[in-house]
Order: sequence, then C-alpha cells, then structure tokens
Amino acid sequence: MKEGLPLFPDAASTWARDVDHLYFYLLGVSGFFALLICVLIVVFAIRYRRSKGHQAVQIPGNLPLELFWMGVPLVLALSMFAWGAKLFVEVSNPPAGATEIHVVGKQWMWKIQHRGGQREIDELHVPLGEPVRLVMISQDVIHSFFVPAFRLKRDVLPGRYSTTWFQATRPGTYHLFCAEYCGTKHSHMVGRVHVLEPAEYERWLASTPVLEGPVDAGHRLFEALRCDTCHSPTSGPRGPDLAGLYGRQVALAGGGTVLADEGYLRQSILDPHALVTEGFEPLMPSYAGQVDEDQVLQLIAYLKSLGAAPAGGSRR
Amino acid sequence: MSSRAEEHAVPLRVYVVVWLGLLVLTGATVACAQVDMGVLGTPIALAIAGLKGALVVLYFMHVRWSGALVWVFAGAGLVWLVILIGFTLSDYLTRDWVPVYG
Amino acid sequence: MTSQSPSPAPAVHARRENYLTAGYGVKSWLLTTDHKRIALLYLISITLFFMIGGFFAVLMRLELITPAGDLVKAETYNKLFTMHGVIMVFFFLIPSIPATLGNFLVPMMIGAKDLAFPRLNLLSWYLFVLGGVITLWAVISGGVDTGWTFYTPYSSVYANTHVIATALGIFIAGFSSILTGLNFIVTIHKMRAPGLRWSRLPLFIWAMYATSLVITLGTPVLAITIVLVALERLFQIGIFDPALGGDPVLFQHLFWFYSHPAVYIMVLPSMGVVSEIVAAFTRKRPFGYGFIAGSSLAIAVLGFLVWGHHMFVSGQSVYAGLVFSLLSYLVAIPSAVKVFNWTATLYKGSVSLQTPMLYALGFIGLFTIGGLTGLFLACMGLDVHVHDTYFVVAHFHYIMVGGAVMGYLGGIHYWWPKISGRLYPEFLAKLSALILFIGFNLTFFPQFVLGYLGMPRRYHAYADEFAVLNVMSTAGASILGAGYLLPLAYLLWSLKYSKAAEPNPWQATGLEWKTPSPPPKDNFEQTPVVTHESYDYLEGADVATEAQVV
Amino acid sequence: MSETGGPLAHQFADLAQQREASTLGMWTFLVTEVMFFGGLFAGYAVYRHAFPAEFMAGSRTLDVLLGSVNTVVLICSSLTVVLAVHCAQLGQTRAVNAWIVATMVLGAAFLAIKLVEYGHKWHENLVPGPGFLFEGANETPARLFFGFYFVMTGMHAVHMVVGIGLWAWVLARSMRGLVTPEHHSHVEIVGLYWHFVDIVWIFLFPLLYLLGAHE
Ligand code: HEA
Ligand code: HEA
Ligand code: HEC
Ligand code: CUA
Ligand SMILES: [Cu+2]
Repeated sequence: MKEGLPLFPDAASTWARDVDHLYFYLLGVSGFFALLICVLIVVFAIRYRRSKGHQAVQIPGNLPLELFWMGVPLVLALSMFAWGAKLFVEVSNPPAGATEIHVVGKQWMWKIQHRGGQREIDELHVPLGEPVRLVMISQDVIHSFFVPAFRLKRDVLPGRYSTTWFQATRPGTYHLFCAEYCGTKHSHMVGRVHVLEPAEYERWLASTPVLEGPVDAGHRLFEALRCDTCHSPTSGPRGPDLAGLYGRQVALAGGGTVLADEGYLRQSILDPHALVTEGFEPLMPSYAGQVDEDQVLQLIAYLKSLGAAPAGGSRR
Repeated sequence: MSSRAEEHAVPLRVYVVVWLGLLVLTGATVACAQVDMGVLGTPIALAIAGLKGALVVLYFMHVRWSGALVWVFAGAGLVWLVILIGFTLSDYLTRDWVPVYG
Repeated sequence: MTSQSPSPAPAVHARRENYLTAGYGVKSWLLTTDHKRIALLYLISITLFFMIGGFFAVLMRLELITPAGDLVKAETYNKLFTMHGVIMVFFFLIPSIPATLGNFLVPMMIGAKDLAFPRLNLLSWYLFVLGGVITLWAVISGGVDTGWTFYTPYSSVYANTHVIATALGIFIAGFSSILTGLNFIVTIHKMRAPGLRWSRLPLFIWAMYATSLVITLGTPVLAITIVLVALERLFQIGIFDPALGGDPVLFQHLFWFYSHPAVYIMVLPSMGVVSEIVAAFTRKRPFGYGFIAGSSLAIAVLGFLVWGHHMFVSGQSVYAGLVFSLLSYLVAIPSAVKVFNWTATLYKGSVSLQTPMLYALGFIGLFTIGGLTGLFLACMGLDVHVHDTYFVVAHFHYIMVGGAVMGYLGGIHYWWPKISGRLYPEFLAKLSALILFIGFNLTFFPQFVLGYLGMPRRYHAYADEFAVLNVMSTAGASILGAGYLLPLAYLLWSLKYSKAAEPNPWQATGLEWKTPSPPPKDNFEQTPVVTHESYDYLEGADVATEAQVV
Repeated sequence: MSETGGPLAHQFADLAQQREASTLGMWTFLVTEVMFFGGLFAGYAVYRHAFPAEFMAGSRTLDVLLGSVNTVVLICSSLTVVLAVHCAQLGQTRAVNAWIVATMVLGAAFLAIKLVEYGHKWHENLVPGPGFLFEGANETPARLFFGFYFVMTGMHAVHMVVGIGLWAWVLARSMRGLVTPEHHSHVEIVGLYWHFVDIVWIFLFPLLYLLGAHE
C-alpha cells in the first residue's frame, strides 16, 4: 500500500502477472485504434476544412474497405476473447491440493477460518508460493471478495458457495475490498491480506490461538445435533454412510447423479429433501435455522475429513 | 395488415372449426396429463399449447391472411422470448459442469 | 432529399403562424397533441432531471475529494449514487434524444404531419412526469440506497429505504418509454411520405427505429422484474431470496436482459444525430450509408445477446460467461463500422467546424475510448479484476456522458434554429463545447487509472493512495458542471435576443430543412413527395457561405 | 389505442393508413406483452428445473377441473370475439353488441372461477407469505411454486380485467353507432388483445395445473 500518486497496482500473485499481460495487450490494441481515429479526425478536419473554391467529393462507399475494417477488428476481438477466456477458465479451476480457507461474508465484515482452526476477521494470512483455495459464502446479501494486488475478485453469495483460488508471489500486505455494494458500510467492509514467507506463515499459524479446529468443531456439532443417530456405522439403514462421500457421484432417488461437492453437502444439511439419495427415505430433518454458515462449514469440514473411514470416527 | 384480412372475408365455418379444434386439444392435453410420461410430459403439454396458440394466432388473429410485417412482428415476439428464456437457462443448465477439485 | 413540394418559404415569414404561436396559454401546452410541443415539454422535464442528477453527482464528487468519509454520512452517499444513477438513466438519458429530438423530428424527417398516435404521445409524457414525481417523492422523503441496479437480496429484503416507490416510478416511466418506442415504430412503418423508401431514410430515422425496437422488446422485462422485486418485498414470495429457496442471480439475469440493451437505447440515438451532423458539416453523403444504417439494426439485435457480461464473477456458470463474452465482442463490430464510416466521411469533405460538428467529433473520439474500454470489460480474465471498480464507472461515463450527452447537445445545437426559430451564439457555444471536453476528460480519465489500481465503486471512503486521482476527478467535475450551465444560459438567452433563423441555416438536406423555422403546426403546407435519396449533396453545388451563420 | 377516435384523425392520409397503423400498433404492443410475461416464464423455467418434485407437488393441489373449465371459458370467449369482429365487418351492429356482451360475460365468469380458486388456496394456507404452510414436500421450493402460481395467474387476471374494460369502451362506441364496416378497427384491436390474453392462459394452464395431474 503506497501513498502519493500510484499509477499501477502491485502485482502479487501468479494470476496478477497473467492479467497484466493481457491488459497490456488490450491497451496496445485500443491505444492504436483510439490514436488512429483521433489522428484521422484531426488531419481530415484540417486538411479538408471548408474554404472557398473547395468542394466536397461525394464517395458513396467502398465494399472492400468496409469488409477490411470489419474483419480486422473481428480478428483482434476474437483474440481478446480467447485469451481472456483461457485465463478465466484457469482461475475457475483450482489446482488439486490447494490449501483451503473458509470465508464468510456478512454485513460488514469478512470472517475467515483456516484449516487448523485459526480465525480472523478482516485479515487474511496466506503463505507465499502455495496455491490457496477459498470457499466463500455470505450470511446475508451479496458481497464480493476483491484483492487488487492479486487481480482477483469473486462474488460471495448467500445460500451458495463460491470458490476461487490464487497463489501469492510477493510477501507484503495488500488491500482486501468488498466490491459488491452491500449496504450502508459497504466501503468499510475492507481488510488486509498478509502474504507471509512459508516459515513465517508456519510461525503465524502456531502463534495464533486455536480454540477448536473446524474438523473437531464439526465433529462436536455432528454429535450435538444427533446426526450420528442416523449416520453412523451402527445406525443401520436409516441414513447413508457419510464416509468418503465428498467428491463422489451420488445417485439420486429421482434418477440422475450429482457430485457431492461443498454445495451438495450444504444443501443436504439445510434442505435435505431437495436431493434425496437413492435407496433412502426422505427422513432427515432440515437443520436450517439451527446452524449458521460458520457451523455448516465446520460440519462440512468434518464430513470431508471422514474420507474412507467409517462414519462417526474422527480420522485425526 | 388486417385490411387484407377484411378483404378476405373469413367464412364463419373456419372460426367454428378452429374453436372446436381448440376444445379438442384442451381435452387432449388434460387427457395426456393423466398419464405419467416422465420427462416427455412437459414437452408434450407445451407442444399442444403451442399448437393451440398457433391456431389462435393464425386464424382468430388473422395472421394467416396478414402481410409480411405482422408475421415479422409476431415472429419477433417469439424469437425474443426464446432468447430470454434460452440464454437465462444456459446459465442454470451449465452451472454444474465445472468440476470442483478438493 | 429533394421534394416537389413548393419551395421553402423565405425567412421573412418567420413571423407568421407556426407551432409555437398556434395557441397560447398553459392549456394549449398541457393538452397539446402536437409532437413538436410534446418534444418541448419533454425537453424542459429532462433538463430538470439532468440538473437534479448532476446535483447529486456534484455532492458525490465533493465527498470524494478526501479519502475519509467526512462530508456526508455513508447512508447519504449510498443514496446519492443510487439516485444519481436512477435519475440520469431512467429520467434523463433514456428519454433524452428520443423524446425530444426524436419526437420533434421523426414526423418531420419522414414528411408526416404528426406521429401515428398523438394522444398516446401526450399520455407518454404524462406517464413520464408521473413516474418522475413518484421517484422525486421517494428522493425527498428519504431516498433509496440500492444502487441503480437494485441487486437482490439487498433490495428485496435488506434495504429499508424507499425501494417500492422508486420501483413504481421506474415502472411507470418504463411505460412512457414503451409508448414512445411503439409510436415511432408504427410511424416509421406507416407514415412515410410518398417516395420515401427505406433506402432513402435519414440515418437518424434508422437510429430511432433501432432504438424503438430495443425499447419495446426490452423494457417490458424490466417492468416485470421490478414488479417481482416489489412483490417480494411485500409478500416474501422468495423468487430472489436465497433464504426462501430463490436465486438472487436470477434477478441479475432479468435486470441485465433489459439494462444491457438499454445502454444501446442511450447511445443509438446519439449515433443517429452524429450521422446527420457529420453529413451536414462535410456536405457529403455519409460514407457507407447502408453500413451505418444496417449497423444500427445489428447493434439493436446483437445487443440482446450479451447481457451476461455484467455477471462474469457473479456466480454465473463459466460456460454461459464464455458465450456472453464472445457475443459481446461481436456487438463491438457494428460500433466499429460506424466509427470508421464517420471518419471516412470526413475524407475529402468540406468540413466546417461549427458547434454541432465539434460535438459530433467529440462524440466520435470519446465514444471510441469508451467503447474500446468496453472490450477490457468484456474480456473475462480482465473483468475479474476491473469489475465493480472505477474502471467500469469511467467506461460508462465515457460512453454516456462523453458520447451520448455530447451527441445530445450537438443535436440540440444543430436543430435549435429549427426548434426555436433562433440562432444560438456561435462563439459562446464553441467555447462551452471546449470547456465540456476538457472538463469531461479531466473528470473521467483518472477514473480508468483508479479502476485498474483497484478502487471499488460505490465507496464513500477509500484508501489514501487513491486521493490524488480523486482530487483531479473532482476538479474536472467542477469544470464540467460549469460547462453545462453555459449552454443552458445562452440557449435561453437566444430565445429572446438572438437573430431569427432561416429555414435552412446549415444548407443541409433533409425534409425538416424544407419547412420554415419554426415549422407550422402540421409541419408542411403540403405533403412532400420524395424523389431522391437522402443526403443528395450534389457535387459542385453551391457551398454554404459561413457568413450566414453567426 | 384511443387514436382511432374520429373517422379520420388529422395525421393520417386516409382510413386505410389509419387502420393499418392501429393494427400494427396493437401488434407492437402485444410483442411488449409477450416480453412482459416472458420474464415470468423465464423465472418459472429456472425454478421448475431446480425443483421439479416440489413443482409437481404444488401443482397437484390445484383444481384441474376448475382450470379446465376456465380454459374452455376463455376459448369460447375467443370465439365470441371473432364473431363480434366478423359482424362488425358486415355492419351488423346489434350482433356486434351481443357478441361483445357475451365476451364480457365469459371474461367475468373466468375471473369469478379464478376468485373461487384463490379463495380455496387462501383457506388451505397456500398463499406465500407469513401464513404459508405446505405439507408433503419441501416447503421452501413449494412456496416458490405458489409464488409463481399467484403472480402469473394474477398478472393474467389483471390483463383480463383491463380487457373487460376495453370491451366496455368498445361497446359504448358501438352503441353510439360508431362501429361501421369501414371503421371498426377498435373492435379488431381489442380483439387482438383479448386473443393474446387467451394464449397466455393456454400456456399457463398446462404449466401450472397439469404438471402433477397424473398422480
Ligand atoms: C451507452 C452506454 C453504453 C454503451 C454503448 C456500452 C458499450 C459497451 N459496453 Fe458497457 N456499460 C455501460 C454502458 C454502456 N456500455 C454501463 C452503464 C455499465 C455499468 C452498469 C453498472 O454496473 O452500473 C457498463 C458495463 C459494461 C460491462 C460490465 C462491466 C462490469 O461490471 O464488470 C461490460 C463487460 O463486458 C461492458 C462492455 C461493453 C462493450 C463491449 C460495449 C460495446 O458496445 C462497445 C463497442 C464500441 C467500440 C469497440 C469502439 C469502436 C470500435 C473501434 C474504434 C474499432 C476497434 C475495435 C476493435 C479492435 C474490436 N460494459
Ligand atoms: C446518463 C447518465 C449519467 C450522467 C450524465 C452522469 C454524469 C455524471 N456522473 Fe455519473 N453515474 C451514472 C450515470 C451518469 N452519470 C450511473 C448509471 C452511475 C452508477 C450509479 C450506481 O452505482 O448505482 C453513476 C455513478 C457515478 C459515480 C460513481 C459513484 C460511485 O460508484 O461511488 C461518479 C463519481 O464520480 C459519477 C460522477 C458523475 C459526474 C461528475 C457527472 C457529470 O457529468 C454531471 C455534470 C452535471 C452537472 C454538474 C449538473 C449541471 C450543473 C448544476 C446543477 C449546477 C451546480 C454545479 C456546480 C456549480 C459545479 N457518477
Ligand atoms: C432422522 C435421521 C437423520 C438425521 C438426524 C440426520 N440425517 Fe442426514 N440423512 C438421513 C437420510 C435418511 C438421508 C438420505 C436421504 C436424503 O438424501 O435426504 C440423509 C442424507 C444426508 C446426506 C447426503 C448423503 C448422501 O449420500 O447423499 C448428508 C451430507 C447428511 N445426511 C448429513 C447429515 C448431518 C450433517 C446431520 C446432522 C446435522 C444429519 N445428516 C442428520 C437421515 C438423517
Ligand atoms: Cu460487502 Cu460490499
Ligand atoms: Cu452491458
């Protein structure tokens, strides 16, 4: 963060560099056309200014010329599309094994929970050089998670997870903004992102007090909410076994399958009748109203931790 | 335009036949709905509705005897409706396509 | 276009009966069905709304001089940009050219006595006023703070400001806009003078026709969307509320289905004006007439296929985003066609840089910059960064203020002699065009830089490093504001003190110049018969003597 | 379109031009109406796709019999409309009046039946809002179904009310002898409007009532 008159933002992620290259390409092309048009206008206006004895020459048009100046911009435009699309698809697909961080937006703060249970508000500590995947949800209206130095932005929706990822390339402290208008203090829903060297990051993790990791919290909730009455190896056929569920294709009662991602797990907890698993009765009650978004994320963290182990038993 | 429709006096018989056709089709769609046709149910219902709509537009609204302009306008309504619904659905139908890695 | 109607009456006849003197008193205005008088009613109303919207802009810019939110409270600032956007878009720019110049000129340019439905036209003005009054009531009694985009669930559940009243105002204004569009479509189809084939139509008519198509096809979707938001607030139906199973992103689809095409409602008319002005002030048939006319239609149609480019990071599916991005690039091509053809028209023309031409050239330059920055936004990878930053704000002000408003002012100056029967003071007019140009660029160019730096829009307080650029922007806005007051002053002044205008002060072609200034009540003494294509600036024809125009 | 007032308004060259203009005006207006309802159909499609089971369950609570009767009523009213137009072309004023009255009666019957249905839903607590209660399927998406049901049929009913009002206006003109074989475009354009409203119902009926009829 600088003072004075900066003209270009810091670039602190792999993706920021890619975006900047694309930006320069577009600047070049549009600079060329803007200049071309302006120069032509000025030159023509002076060269052909109205004067005695000078007459306009009527030129109705010129088909090859028309095709030319449709064709060239078209090709350039398509190149912009292709490049931009390629980058976008990349940012939409996080690499496997990325560190996962949960973000909950609410009017008007960012609540962050790390995998180890470290929690922060309006601050985000991330390690340098490691891919980080954000799983984000809002408790109220739409927000947007925006880190200019990473050139990264993603709307944070209520009722649905949105995800994005980045890999920081420069240690430092950067702005975190809310970019989608969300009410009175939208402009105060800001924070800071700290990119730390891996060693330093480990230190930070270690020195930050942890009450309870999300998996443990989720496990506790799982028992407190009596989920295990139906979902445990001993509960019989009442509810499906949840071990190894995450990432699997689930067959649905109505036909068809669905990928068990975070969104599916969330829906199964809050709105269980929407997608009923094949072979089971829609017995499960909805937990909407009993758990907030933070707790849903903890439950999901717990379910994900189950892996192939039998339900009910923590792997950790 | 409709002026042509007037020049072309439509015999009453045509109206009555179309009306009967509409009633029959109404019966047909209700009958079809009594049977579970799975995924085909809605397309069939919409096809019958489309047919009924076409009858009303062509005969009752005289488009059949109207000039090209009315055809274009009526067609534009349809095309833009398809744009609205089609492009909106293009989002909803493809949302699950992106694989999510863990 | 040459017509076989009797040769135009000489200027001395300016004193005789015209549409302004055809009746006196408030009633003769408020109950008029004359398209020219209705145009003036609109002119006055939208000028008022422009001042109000501009006033909010001035307050915003003042707040943004310093990074801290010190001048107004956050609540107030949020209401300021919302009401600025709502008023400028729905009550100024959308009706601007169609309802004033369009109303005035469409019948005249096609040789008709009036629009097809004059009473509907008057009704449209009353609806506009009603919608405006309701919105102003909402503004006065506390305002609304959702942003002009009314995103749900904020607007439908969380905002506790006057959302329903504002929505109602926009809904009613929408109907006013639909009626105008419908009227133009029917008029252009059915009321053209004998011999006026489509290929002979002035480009302004083509632009108005394309605009009307967009209005009639798009506005109803906005209407139903607004109704749904209001119903949602009243009855908690849940259509846009995730807490009730709905999807807030659906609102964005429906909103942008209208609001992206609406940006072409705002710019197409200005493009039409620019085509007329460029032809008149180069004394040339526009280069590529067919391409300019066709590109208006192409923009109107393609414009409906790109709305999702406002939603790249909204949670819309990646695949839908790809399609919308690609189509956004296609819609840039017809705009490019227009820009190149205008420029080519200057080539070997007889260019006269009078005020309307200055505005037209300003339009071409600024629209080009605005449009080219649209390419940055349509680029998915880049939009992730610049979405909802000042880059977007700069983009659309370049097109809407630098483009559309400049075109509007150019048109007002160009047809002012016809509308008022008076010439405007040329020197002052050129001066204020220059002031506006400078003020405009100073206001909005720094915002591109701010945007790429990452300053989010709708921020009442911002990070310190953005301060200098914001001060520049505010400085520019003061110049811009002052620049807008000048034309207001001298145009009013000219009504009383300026020289009377001849029927055709610019020696332009077009039916509107064949009738006296100001025109008689029924526009033409006799229905003109058109025998030539538009813009028959004959080679070797006598060149206008600039001395005729002060 | 009130512009068809006098025999020939001053802006037109002749009656043919005037008639063509008003017909084209009505068609343009109908296109805007298509888009207006189109927004609702798009929303319906999205949620129908998301919650097929709940939409089915919601649909099952609707009364197919009343819905079918209403469909027939509307189709009959479309017939009376074309008959009114037909008689207007032939200058049979009294028949025109009779068919218009018949149309209005059918329209009113439709609205009456609709009101009865709304009444049922009210008693069954199926009106979205604080008192909404739905057994059998997931309550939240089911509420969406009823939201669409009420908004779509409600908007349709509003159009019916407007249509009946327009017929009253045409009737008044006709009684004053203003409907003639040469000049009857207001009968025609109000007719176009009425047929359009009919078509909207033709689509609403299967989409709302018949989804779950087979269970
Ligand atoms: C009159 C108004 C107007 C016009 C005409 C346009 C025209 C265009 N707009 Fe703009 N736009 C707005 C008003 C307008 N816009 C507004 C108000 C918003 C913000 C709304 C909000 O969120 O509040 C917005 C936002 C907006 C976004 C969303 C940004 C975001 O929120 O993230 C996008 C994204 O694609 C976009 C793209 C475009 C494109 C591609 C064009 C194209 O039509 C431009 C085409 C023109 C040219 C390209 C220039 C001429 C061509 C040449 C000189 C030849 C060279 C060309 C090539 C090499 C291709 N606009
Ligand atoms: C037609 C459209 C239009 C027009 C003409 C304008 C004109 C102007 N706009 Fe606006 N603007 C929008 C449409 C428009 N805008 C929209 C749609 C938004 C988005 C809203 C949202 O986010 O929801 C927006 C948002 C917007 C913002 C971003 C706010 C934010 O995101 O926080 C800013 C900031 O600078 C701004 C500034 C200006 C300025 C300085 C002008 C100037 O051109 C105005 C100049 C006019 C005058 C100044 C009036 C005339 C003079 C007087 C009344 C006398 C008094 C003045 C002085 C003495 C100086 N506008
Ligand atoms: C009354 C018994 C019951 C309780 C209590 C219960 N569930 Fe379930 N659950 C079910 C049944 C039955 C299904 C399968 C049918 C369905 O998908 O709705 C299910 C399905 C699920 C699924 C989807 C599994 C799959 O294979 O698709 C998840 C995830 C889930 N439950 C999590 C939970 C959590 C977390 C809790 C506690 C907060 C919980 N359940 C409490 C009975 C129950
Ligand atoms: Cu949260 Cu803006
Ligand atoms: Cu757009």
